[in-house]
Parts: sequence; C-alpha cells; structure tokens
Amino acid sequence: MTEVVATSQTIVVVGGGISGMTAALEAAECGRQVLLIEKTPTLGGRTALLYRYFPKLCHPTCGLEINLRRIKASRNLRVLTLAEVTKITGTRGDYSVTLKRSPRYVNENCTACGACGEAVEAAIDNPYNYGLSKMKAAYLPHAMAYPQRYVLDPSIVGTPEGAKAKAACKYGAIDLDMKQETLEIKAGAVIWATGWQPYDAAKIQPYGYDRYPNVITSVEFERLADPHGPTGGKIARPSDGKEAKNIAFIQCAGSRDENHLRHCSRICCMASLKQTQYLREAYGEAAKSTVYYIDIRAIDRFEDFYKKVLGDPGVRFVKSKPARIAEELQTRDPVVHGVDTEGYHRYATRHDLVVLAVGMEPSVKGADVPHEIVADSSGFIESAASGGFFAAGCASNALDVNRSVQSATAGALRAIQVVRKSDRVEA
Amino acid sequence: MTKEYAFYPGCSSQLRGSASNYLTSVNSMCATLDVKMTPIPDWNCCGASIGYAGSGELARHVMNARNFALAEEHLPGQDVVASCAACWLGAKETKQKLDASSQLMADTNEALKQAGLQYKGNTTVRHMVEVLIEDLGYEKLGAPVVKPLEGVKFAGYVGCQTNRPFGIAGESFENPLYLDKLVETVGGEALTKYEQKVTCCGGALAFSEPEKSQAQIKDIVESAYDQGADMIVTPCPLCQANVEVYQADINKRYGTKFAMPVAYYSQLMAVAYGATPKQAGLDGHVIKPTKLQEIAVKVVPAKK
Amino acid sequence: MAEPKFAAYLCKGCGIGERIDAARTAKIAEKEGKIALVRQHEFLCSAEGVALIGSDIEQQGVTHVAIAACSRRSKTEAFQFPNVALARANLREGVIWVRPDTEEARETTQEMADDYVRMACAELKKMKLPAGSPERGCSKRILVVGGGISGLTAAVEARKTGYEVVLVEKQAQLGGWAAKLWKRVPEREPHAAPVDTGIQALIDAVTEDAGVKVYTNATLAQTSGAPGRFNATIAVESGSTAIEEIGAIVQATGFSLYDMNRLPELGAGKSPNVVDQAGLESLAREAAAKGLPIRRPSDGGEVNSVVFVQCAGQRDDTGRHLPYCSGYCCNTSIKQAMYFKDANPAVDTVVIYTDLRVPGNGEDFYRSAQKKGVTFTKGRVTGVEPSGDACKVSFRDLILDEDAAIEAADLVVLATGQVANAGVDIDNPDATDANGAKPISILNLNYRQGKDLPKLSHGFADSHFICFPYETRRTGIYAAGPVRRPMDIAQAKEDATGAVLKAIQAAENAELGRAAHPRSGDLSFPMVRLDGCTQCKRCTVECPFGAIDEDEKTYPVFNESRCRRCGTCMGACPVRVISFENYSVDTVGAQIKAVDIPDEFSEKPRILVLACENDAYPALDMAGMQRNHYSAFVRVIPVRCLGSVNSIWITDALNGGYDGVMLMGCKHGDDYQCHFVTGSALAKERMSRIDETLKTMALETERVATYEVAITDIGRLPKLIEDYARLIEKIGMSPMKGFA
Amino acid sequence: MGAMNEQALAKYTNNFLREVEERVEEGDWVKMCMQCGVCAGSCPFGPDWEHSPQKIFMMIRAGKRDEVLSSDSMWMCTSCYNCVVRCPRELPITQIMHGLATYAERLGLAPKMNPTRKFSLQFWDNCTRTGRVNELKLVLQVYFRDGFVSGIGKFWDMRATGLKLLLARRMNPFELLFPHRCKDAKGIQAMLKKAYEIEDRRKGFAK
Repeated sequence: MTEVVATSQTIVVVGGGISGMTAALEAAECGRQVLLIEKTPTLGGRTALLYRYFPKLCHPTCGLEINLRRIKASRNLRVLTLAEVTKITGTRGDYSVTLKRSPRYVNENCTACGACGEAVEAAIDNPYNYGLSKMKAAYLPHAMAYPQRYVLDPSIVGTPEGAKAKAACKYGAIDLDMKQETLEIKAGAVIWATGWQPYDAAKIQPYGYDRYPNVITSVEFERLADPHGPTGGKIARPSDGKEAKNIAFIQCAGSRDENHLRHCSRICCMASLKQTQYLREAYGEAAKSTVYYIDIRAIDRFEDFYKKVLGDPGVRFVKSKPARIAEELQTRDPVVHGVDTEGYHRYATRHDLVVLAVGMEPSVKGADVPHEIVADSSGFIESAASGGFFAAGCASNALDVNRSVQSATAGALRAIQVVRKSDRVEA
Repeated sequence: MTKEYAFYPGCSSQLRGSASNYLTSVNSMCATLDVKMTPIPDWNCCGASIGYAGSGELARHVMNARNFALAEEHLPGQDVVASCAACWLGAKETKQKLDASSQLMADTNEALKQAGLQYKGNTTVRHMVEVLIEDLGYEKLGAPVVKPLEGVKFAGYVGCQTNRPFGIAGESFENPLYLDKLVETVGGEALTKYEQKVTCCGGALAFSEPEKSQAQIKDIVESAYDQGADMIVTPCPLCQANVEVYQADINKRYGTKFAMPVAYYSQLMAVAYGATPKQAGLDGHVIKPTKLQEIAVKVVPAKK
Repeated sequence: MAEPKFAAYLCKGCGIGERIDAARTAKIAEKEGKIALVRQHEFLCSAEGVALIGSDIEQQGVTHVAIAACSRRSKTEAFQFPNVALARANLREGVIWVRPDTEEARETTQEMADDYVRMACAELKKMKLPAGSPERGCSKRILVVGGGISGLTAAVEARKTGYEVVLVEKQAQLGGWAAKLWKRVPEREPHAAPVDTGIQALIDAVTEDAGVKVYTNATLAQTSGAPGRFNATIAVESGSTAIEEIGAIVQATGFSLYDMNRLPELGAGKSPNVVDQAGLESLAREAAAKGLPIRRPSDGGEVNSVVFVQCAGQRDDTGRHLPYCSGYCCNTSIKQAMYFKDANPAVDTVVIYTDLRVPGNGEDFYRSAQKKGVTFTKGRVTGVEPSGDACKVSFRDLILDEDAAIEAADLVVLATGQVANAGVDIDNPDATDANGAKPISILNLNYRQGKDLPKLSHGFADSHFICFPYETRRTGIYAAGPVRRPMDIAQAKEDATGAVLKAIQAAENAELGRAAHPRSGDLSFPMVRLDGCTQCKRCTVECPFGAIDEDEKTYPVFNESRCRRCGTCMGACPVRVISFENYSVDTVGAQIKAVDIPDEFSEKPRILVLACENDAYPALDMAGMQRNHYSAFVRVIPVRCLGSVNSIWITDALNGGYDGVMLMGCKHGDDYQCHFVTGSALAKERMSRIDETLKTMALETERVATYEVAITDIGRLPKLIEDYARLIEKIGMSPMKGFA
Repeated sequence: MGAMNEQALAKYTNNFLREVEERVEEGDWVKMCMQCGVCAGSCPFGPDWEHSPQKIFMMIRAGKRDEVLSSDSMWMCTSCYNCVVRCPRELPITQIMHGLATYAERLGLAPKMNPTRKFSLQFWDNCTRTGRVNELKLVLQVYFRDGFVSGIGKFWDMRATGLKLLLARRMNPFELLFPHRCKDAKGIQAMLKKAYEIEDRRKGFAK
C-alpha cells in the first residue's frame, strides 16, 4: 500500500513531463512540499521522445538528466508514477485529491539489472516509439526512465510469461499480486500539467494516414531520427525500410482547421524546419525536403533558424495546403497533390515519405479534468473557480518547450502563493 | 411491419427516363424488404445543381419546397426519400437553408402561395441508402438474399453528390465504405482498395464539354480494370449514365477497349433477392451486366 | 565534525559477484585503500543492506562511505546518508556491463573493478563534508527594475507571495507601453475584440501597497553585492540618492519601438498620415477621449481607408533593419484594424503581410477580424508615397503574383518591431543598439565582468537554454518581458511571474548558502588559499557567471551566492589554490594516482577519461545499460564540468605513466550545450595549450584528446574509446611509466 | 450599376467585396478565405480553370470586378463539393462559384459562348417549363443550340450512343410528343415568377 504524506501545504503537480517536472522542482526548490503525479511508469513525458529541440538542435534528454538529478537531490519532492487523478474536490488551500494507482508489478527492490526482460519472450507495442517497434512485456520504458525500475505489462500477469519474469528476478522485486489502489490525499494547491497529445492524423482523411504506410506524423518522425528509436536513428520509411531522402513536410495537419483543431498549434512550423535538418544531417546533399505551408510561424529569434533553413538548397518551401495525398500502387510512394498559391501553380509531387506536422491538443481536454474549471473551445485550461488550481505548459495553451517551462515556473509561484496562505491559517 | 416513405424518384428515374431501370430495381428491392415507397403526388424537378445560372437562389429553394409541401399535405409524417443524388442534395440543402433562416422560409412560402401551397417546415429529407443502412441495417438487408453474388468483383463507385457535402452518417468523404459493405451483404466481392470511388465523373460537363468529363470517366473505369473488377456499382443515376454510356466514345478518343458494366446497388440487391433480370432492370443497360444476368436467370430452390 | 571514520561497501548483486573476485577487490580496499571497515554484500541496495550501512554510521560513527556497486546515477534514493561523505565506484554500468563475459576478458575486467575501488577509496580520503557557504545574505527584498506591465506584474506577484519589493522606474509615471495603448489583444475566449489593458489596476495595486517601495524618475546608479546582499544605489532625478538592501533582482526594462524614421521608403516622416503602431494607439486614445472616430492627422479629415504594413523594418536580410520577428505585431495590427471596423464597418482596412503569425488562439482573433471585414493580402510592400492627404501604398501581391497598389490610403500603419532596453553590451561596450543609440547601463553592476546582463542575440538579454529559460549568466538577476525576447503582454505577464519565482528562490538559496541551478542545493563552494595566489586574474576573467570580483590588489574576491559551483575557477588556477570541500584538485588528483599502472611491457595501457557528469557520464552509463562494450583500459572520472579540469591532472596522469587522456565535454560554440555556458569552450582552449607541455615531456600530442559529446552518444562513445585505444596501441605505450 | 462599376475600379478597396456580399449567394463568406489553396488543389477541373476559387476570392478583395465576373472559371464547377468538405474555413465554395456565375449572368457579363452556361440556362428552362426535365428535348437543344447543321453533325457523332439508349429504353421519342409534365405546371410558373420577383427585391436589382 502506497504511503503518501500530504497536507494542506502540499502542492500536487499532475503530469511528469517537462512542465510538470519544472513546476514541481521550482516549487520544491523554494522549500515547498510537492507531490508529483505521473500516469505512466516514468517521468519525462513527450519531450523525452523528441530527438532534438529547435532551434539549438540540442537533445531533450540533456535537460531531462539535470531535472532528474534535481529530483533525486530534492528533499521536498515526492514522485508517484502509474498514478492518475480521478477526482479533485475542495477549494484553494484545502483540496482533497483522489488517485487511482495502477500496479507496476515490480517493487523498489528492482535494480534494473534486466534479468526479467531477458527471461520474458512476450512482446508488446512500444508506446515510447509510438508503436513503430515492439518491446518485451517486462521492460524499462527507456534509458532515461525514472524511477529506474522495470515494469510488467498487465497482459503477462497471471500467465506463464509473468511467472518467468518472477522466476528470473533474484531480488524479489517482482510482485504479481500488486493490485490497483485508490488513494485520497490532501493538497493546498494543484498544478495541472498533463501536456499535449498529437491530433489523430487518421481523421485528416485526404492525407490517408490510415491508408498509406509512408504517410507518418511529425512525432513518429522524431523517433525515426533518434538513436534510441525503432530504426536506431536511420531515417527509413515504413513500407519497405528504404532510406527516405525526399520528404514532404505538411504543415497545419489538423491545426487551423474548422474540421479539426481550430487553433494554431504553434510548434509545428519550427518542428518541421528542425526535421528538415535531421534529413540534411543524415543524407547531406542527397536530402530533399519540401515544406508545404500556409504561413511559416517562426516567431521572435526563431526567425534566425527559418533563415538558416531557407538558405539550405535541399529545402523547398511551397505556400500551399495540399489537397490530398495519393499513393503510387507499385512503389507505394506518396504523391502530394495541390496548388502553390503564390501565382497559382498546380503540382503533383512524388516523395519517399510524407511527414504530417500534426497539431497539438490537450492530453486531458478541459471537459475531462476531474474538477470545475474554465477551458477554451480547444480544451485548454484557462482557470478554475476554486482558486488554487492552475494549469501549466501545454495543458494551458499550445506552447513550445521554452514557453511551457516559463508557464510552469509561473504556475509554481501561483501555487506557492496559495499554500503560504494556508501556512498562515494553520500557524 | 411495413416502413412507409414519401418517394421522390426525380426526373431521370421516372418512367422512360435515362435511369428508369434504377427505379425498376428500387421498386423490386423495396418490395422484398417490405418498404412502401409512395411517390409524392405531382412532384417536380429539384432544379439540380446545374440549373444555377437561370435559377438564382430562391427559385431553387422554392422548387424543392414545393415537393416538401406536397409531401406534408399528402403523405404526412413520412420522410421524403430521394433515390437520386442530385435530388437528395438539392432537397437537403433547401431543407437546411429554410431551417436556418425564417426570412428565407417566409419568402419561400410567399412564392409557394402562388401555387396554393404552404411548407410548414416538418419535412425530413433522406437518401434511399440512408433508409437501407439506418432504418433497416445490413443484417436485415442480408436476410432475404437467396442468390448471393458469389465470385463477382465490384468496384464501388460512390461519386460526388451522394458523398459530399452531406454524405452518409459515419462515412468519410475520402473513403466511404458503405457501398462495399452493401456489396458484401449480398455476397459479392468488394474491391475496397478501388481508389477512384469518390472521383467526380464530371456529370455537369457531360453535355457541354464532353472531353473534360470523359477524361474523368476514363480514370474511373481504368482503375476499376486495374483492380480486376467485373463491374462498377454506384448509388447515383447520373454517375451510372455517364460512366456507362460514354465508354464507347472514350474508346474512340483514347483507343481503349472499355466495356465495363455499371450497375446500381439496388440492382445487385434485387438480383440477390431473386428478382428476374427484368425486375432488376438489367435490360436497361448499354453495356450488359452479364455476370448479374447469369445469376439472375439461375434457378434456386425457394428459401424455406 | 568528529574524527573521520571510513567504510567501504562492496555489492555483489546484479552479476558483479559472478563477474569479479569480490574478495580480492575487498582486500584491495582494505590494504591499498586503507579503509578500516570493508564489507561485502549480496544485495546492498536492499532495505537490509542500506540498514547495515546506516547502523555502521550510527553505531560506529562512520563519516565517510565508499560504495562499490552501480553507477552514482542509480539507486540514489537508497544510498542517501545525510551528513556523510559519499564516494561511489561504478562496477556495474562502468565495468561488468561494458565488458564481454568471457574468460580472456576476465582479468582486465577485474583490474578495471580493482582500480575503480582504489579510486573511490582515494577520493573518499580527500573528501570533506561541505558545510555550506558562510556568506549568508539576509535580505529577501525583490528589486524590480522597470515599471511597465512586466515590472508591475512582477511586483504584484512578489507581494502575493509575501516578499517586499523595491520598484525603480525611469519615467515619471508607471505603466510603460501598456499605459500608452488604447486597448489590448484579448487573452481569453472569445478572442473576438480588443479588451481593456488592465494596466491601471496593476498601477493601483502597486502604489497602494505599503510593501512596495516605488521610485519613479529614478535609475540605478550602482548595483553591488550578490544574491541575498545586493546593494542598490538608486539615483532620483531630483538629485537625491537612496541605497536599498536587496535579495534578488528582476529586470523588466522592456523595449523601445524600432525607430520608424529609419524607414523613409515606407513613407515614415514624409507624412503625418504614416504612423507606427504606437502612433496609432495615441490617435485611438485621443479619438476615444473626444468620443470621435479616428481622424486623419494631416487635416483631421475622415478616415475611409487604412493600410497596415507588417514586418516594417523586421525580418530584414539586408542588414539595415531588424533581422528577427517581434511576434506580437500581427495580432496588434489585427487589433488596430478592429478599432476602425468596430466603430464603422464602412472603413476599408487592409493588412499586408508575408506570413501571418498569430499562434494559438490568435487564429480566432484573425478569424474574428475577417468576419468584421478586415481584409488580408499576402504581399510585400515596396513603397509608400504620400501625396497630399493620401498615401499610395505599392506592393507585390504574392497571391495574384503581380505588382499592385492601393492608390489613396488615409492612414498607413507601420508594424515596426521591439528593440530591447537591455543596457550595455558587456562584450562590446561601445556597440550601439538597433536604433543606432548608444545604450546606457541599466543595472550598473560593479561586477568585474561588466555592468549589465550578458546579451544573447540581437541585443536581448535572453537565456540560451531551452529547458531552463530563466538561467541567465548572473545568479539572482532575472530578465523578464520584452527585454529578454520580443513578446506580447500576455507572455510578458507570464514571464514576469516566473521570473519572480526564480528571484525568490535565489534569495532563499542565498540565505541557506546553497547553490542555484543547475547544482541546486549543492552546499559545497569554492575556497581559495589567497597566500598562494599570484593575482593572475584567470579565475576572475573566466568565471562564466561573473561571480568573482577583484580587490584593489587584484586578489580574487569570491561571491559564493553568485557562484554556480561549476569549478571553472578551479580548472583555471595555475597555482591550484581554489577547490571545493568535496571536489578538489586533490579528490581528483588522488583518484588519478590511485590507479595501478602496469609496466610498459604489459601491453596494458591506461587511458584516463575525464567525463562531464552532465552529459558524457550519463551517456557512458547508458552505453553500459545497453551493454555496449568498450576497452578495459579506460578509467573514467566524472567531473562537474570540463571547465573544472585543471591541467595539473593531465600532466600528473602523463607523468604517472598513463598512455592517454580523453576529455569528454559538451558542445561549445553558438549552440553550446554546456550547462555552465563556457566551461567546455574554456577546456578546449586550455587543452590546445597543453600540446606545448606534451612536447616538453617528449610525448605525442595525440596522448591528450578533447571530444564534444552529447548525452545521446550511447553508440558513439564506446566507438570513440575503442578508436582511441587503437590509436594508443599504434603510437605505443608511454615512456613515462615507472618514474612517478 | 454604372456608378458602382466606376468605384469598383479603384483596386484594393472593398467595394467589389461588399457588392459580392450583398448580391452573390453565400458571398459574405468570401472574406473568410485564408488563401491556403486546398480548394484549388481539390477541384477535378482545376487544370482547366484560369482562376482557382481561392484566387478568385483574392481577386474579389483586390476589386477585380470585370475580370472575375467575365471569367469562365466559375462555369467549370461540376458541383463535386470536394472543395467544400476540405476547406479549413468551411466556406461553401461550390455555392459561391454558382452564385458568382449566376450574378455574372444577371449582369450580362458572363462569357456568352461558354457551353456550360448555355446548358445551365437550357436545363433550368427545360425543367421549369413543365416542372420536370425532358431529357430528350434537353439533349436535342444542346446539340442544336449552335444551329441546325452543326446540330446534325453532333447528333450524327452521338447516334451510336443515342441508339443504344433507345434500345435500352432509356431514351424515348414519345417524350417529344407527350412529355412528362407536372399537372400544376401553371402553379409552378407562377410561384417561380414570384420567387424571381422577391429575390430581385432582396438583392436590390433595379427592375
């Protein structure tokens, strides 16, 4: 049974991505008691699945390492993974938060030696590669996973595979009898940092994501370029593993569209510009990128990066929202159809691979937040009547990493303002 | 028990019309399914999308509203069901516009008064296919099958106006699947990868600029061949006519050897339900749907 | 602290027991490591194992613990012993997981393990338990520089958190740019129409709050000290000065509008009917005050047609204007077009843009403007020629792909950009800003390294870090709002709120004598033995954070609460008088010496790897986790930053018979990834000088190699090591063996 | 209209846009276009157009009144509604195209020789005369619209098809003598007359 100490001075942060970690750390490093809740088995969130950041092309795991070290060093911060918030009642300074905790089937004895992973044969889709690869059903989510502890997929519990895992563990770390539990904790303030999810590309029917293997999303492309990814960093296309050197990047795939997401997702333009450089890095002169766009939104000094990419002879820009994608029957090459609106030129261009710059929608839509809140029509959180509930990062708006961290830091301060009030009442 | 609808067959489907065999097969199909279609008395043309240059906005709506008014009066409580894509589209658009604007409603009734009619706004507009899928469902549609269309490969050509802008609930604009499901329901083989299923046949230009529409039709038929289709099946009389009738001209124009039969879903169902070739309107084709013919003439022991 | 007592614990779990002769290694810890208490354990991180260590600390008064088990990055929760010095030998990720489990590999693997234990013991002996900096600032007041919307927000948020505020504003009134606006872009749904700026409420909140000391018409004459003990000398226009005790600083000095008079080709200065966005706001305010529609400045005539020119003097690649995008201008022009449309839909408003940049819900604001009849034309404006009371706007219509013109616009609004008020460029004090003005210092810091915050690019005092946007190079001073990056009001408010948290954190850290990011909570701090100092000034020049000043005799003056504990000063010091209690020239030096160097006939070279603990070391760990093998001849020592590497370590190693030294640090240059900004760059530079030393030692220059590595290099690092080992094999064993 | 013509010549003023909003079916949607071009790429007859919808919308904003209204582009629309279902701004593009064509026709600016224009007019005339379309008459009208000789020629070209249709009983000479008709054709005429009258009033056409 999980033991959690929380009082009305505790700040509960929901979501262990970069926004949640930041909010939790900044508050904790101001001397506040913080409980960080994460739904999955590991911290890191969506940025841990990116290969590089724009505009520096540095690696997200580099910042993650620092944040994890801060978490390990912090006396005030407690992390709870595999935990979901099902209910929040109360008001500013006095909340009661109900948590559903799913079993990991692995206890703190785990040394991450990997014996169970070797023993088990059953494989499952690897969610950390968006299902582009398989992984063992006893697994360490990824190399930077925290807590650094294995997880058993529920599918093998109660099967011979589960038994294999248990048998393989010398340290009694595997506990097949773990059950889901419900916890209720107190909190003075809540920071909601549940982040974003990519818009379901299959809904954008003209682009045939559900029909053509060589039409993928921008988040999947990040995995293709990542050395930890399904191809070990080789930019190869799904249908035949052929090196994809001629790639179309389609902007506003779901964003700025009354039929899909009404808002602009802000990051997609920069993400595609960045990804053209992955291609450059991988294939040099042979790399051919075409960016189909409505407006390139490279705001503030991101413009520098845009100019750099504009100067890359391997990258073409076409001002057009493509009408549809067709597939060449034999080669399975995607063919992008549309009109370049700068002077009205029609095109039907063949590519090795199409990357849809999918839009950003809140992972937990406003309506599904288990608390009374005000959200906009896209589901981003604006405020809560109860006064001590704040949104941070992409739960609050379509933001890039830098702005998410700003938002999370601001959120931490607002939460501190609440709990210090409740110190006073109790003091 | 019998389902009843106010039937709006439309000009092309009427007796001696270019799609009269569609009507024939629909009647046969409905008889089997115990669906009673009562034509709206003295119904008139919807004006179709192509009539725009002369019609303007209001006149078009008034034409459709007249049919609604007649249906309200003579067939109260019954949904207006169109079998023709254009009629359905035109009627449905009018219905939406009138619902949305009291102004337009008033203007429309002011005009209708001249014909001694009034539209109260209670009509619901449906497509024959909606009736089949939504009111009966695939299971019911499969039940009466006595001659499954085994071994016949169908390219499901949905076309434009049955599919856009309204379409059938739950289906996508780019890749609707209901036609394939109907084919499978009656035991045929649906070529689900047929990628021309929603390509426009250029109907509106068929007469005025045949070369343009025939270029479209060529792709539609060609890809049906590529997929190994025995015939094309469609829910739209205009698509049927265009895609079937001009194959000879296309052969002349492009040196192709097209002879791809184009049938209605209703003909497939009628045949599968045991209708004679005549009842299924198979005699109404320029390119004979031989495979259907063969099945239709087969004698099978009546279902117990 | 009591008499130090040392203990070493050797874990045999995770296969360590099977792969190495633990008994032998334990004996080494005892004999060579000179550790009195040495224990072996099957599963040291288990509750029972941890309890064992705990009881030794309790019962036997153990003060220094060496743990030979997994990496220092693993099992950190288990191996946490307050007030105990801890050294860890990485036998799992660092040894058995990077070595093949074969007979022939057994011996070298064992030697690897033995050495890491020797190193841990040696390090431990030299370690002291950090006590925290004695320099404890006591002030927690927040100084806010700038009284615009960012500064006012900062002040209000700081007060809400219970901290006192001193606010300094150059102008006579508070409010800054926001006070000059008629209305602002909405922040919330419906994003349909301009809304009130809300600036007055902020001004009132600040002026009515006794906890905020407001200085208007005032500037900072000098800022001295450090977080927790800043002294701000405030000069008021009247001539009076005041000195305030400050804990931390938020610099919210905002921006100046790019001077439209630099854009004569766009009609600026040629007609009063050509205005910038600020100009239009004042027209709107005047009109609103009179309750009249906006009139044409030239003759007070009716305005029937307004043209908005986006990116005026922005996104420029001629080098004459601003190269960047200011981000807020598209929404502002949309808002201003609405001023006209909401008052009178008959007025024509055309926005000419190349890329319309309205991220997030700005899209709704854009749609709303279109609904109101604001028209948008994708085009590039080539000229604005005033004639009489009208202006002709010529442009290239990029959609219709033709040259076009709007013959008679009554008003032309130029969307010029933001130029940061960030003070002097400390790297280039004579530089002028984008408006051609010579900036005057804002903070007037008396820091050795300059008067203001270092600038990042285009004159903005932004942070270079994506994950840590508030980490500037001056601890306890945080830039917020448009001084940091071009931004709109909504972002500025959010930014200011975050900056206040960081300021509060800095003040609190200072009081506890703890480090700030990225070594948050670190109690160690640099200590200098001044009697040995030669006043060479390297430390004061090279400190990436300007933490070290100089006294009149040019001796270094350390300001611990400005320091980030990277150790760059330690690496810089030629006479090695700077160190930390738990990280010093000796703790590392001792590890280097502890390694057993086989003679030159053994064919067992020894390669020292000094790896940045932030990226290179984790990468090596992860290589181990993936069981990527590498040479058994390397001995890896994690360092805080490559900048902390003192060349004495290299020369000692080479004198001691090591055959090669690999330095692994982070990427440097424009897109540097060093968490201490310049550490890896400095190391690179220092090592370029080591070639000389090598020559004098008659050693090949290849024996010292510096690498830029990233945390993702799990595949590349083992390869680098293998290649280097092969290279050493090629150039042969070091001739220096056996002399040390 | 003269005055309006004059004004509309002043480019990039919103006069023509306003005219379109007032007088063209769904015309008030034109301003909502964001020039993404998805309509242009979605049109099956795009390659035949001089101007794509999105470009026409831009031309309207640019005040290119005559170029737009005399263009034959709108007449290429086959009402396939591809553009409508894909438009990210949900513009009823098909209706706007028809609306512009209709408006051009009313102003007498539509390209006289455009075959689809003629067909469209004939179709409407044909179906409103009796309330139902007389396909055979319609076809003959189409063939003979450019005079008897060319008509014979076209008819000759199509004789095979025609014959097949006759055999398939999908075209019937009786239609010429005893065509389908609504019983209340009169009523229909009357109500349509009224409809035109009301629309003229609403859209402010001088009568």
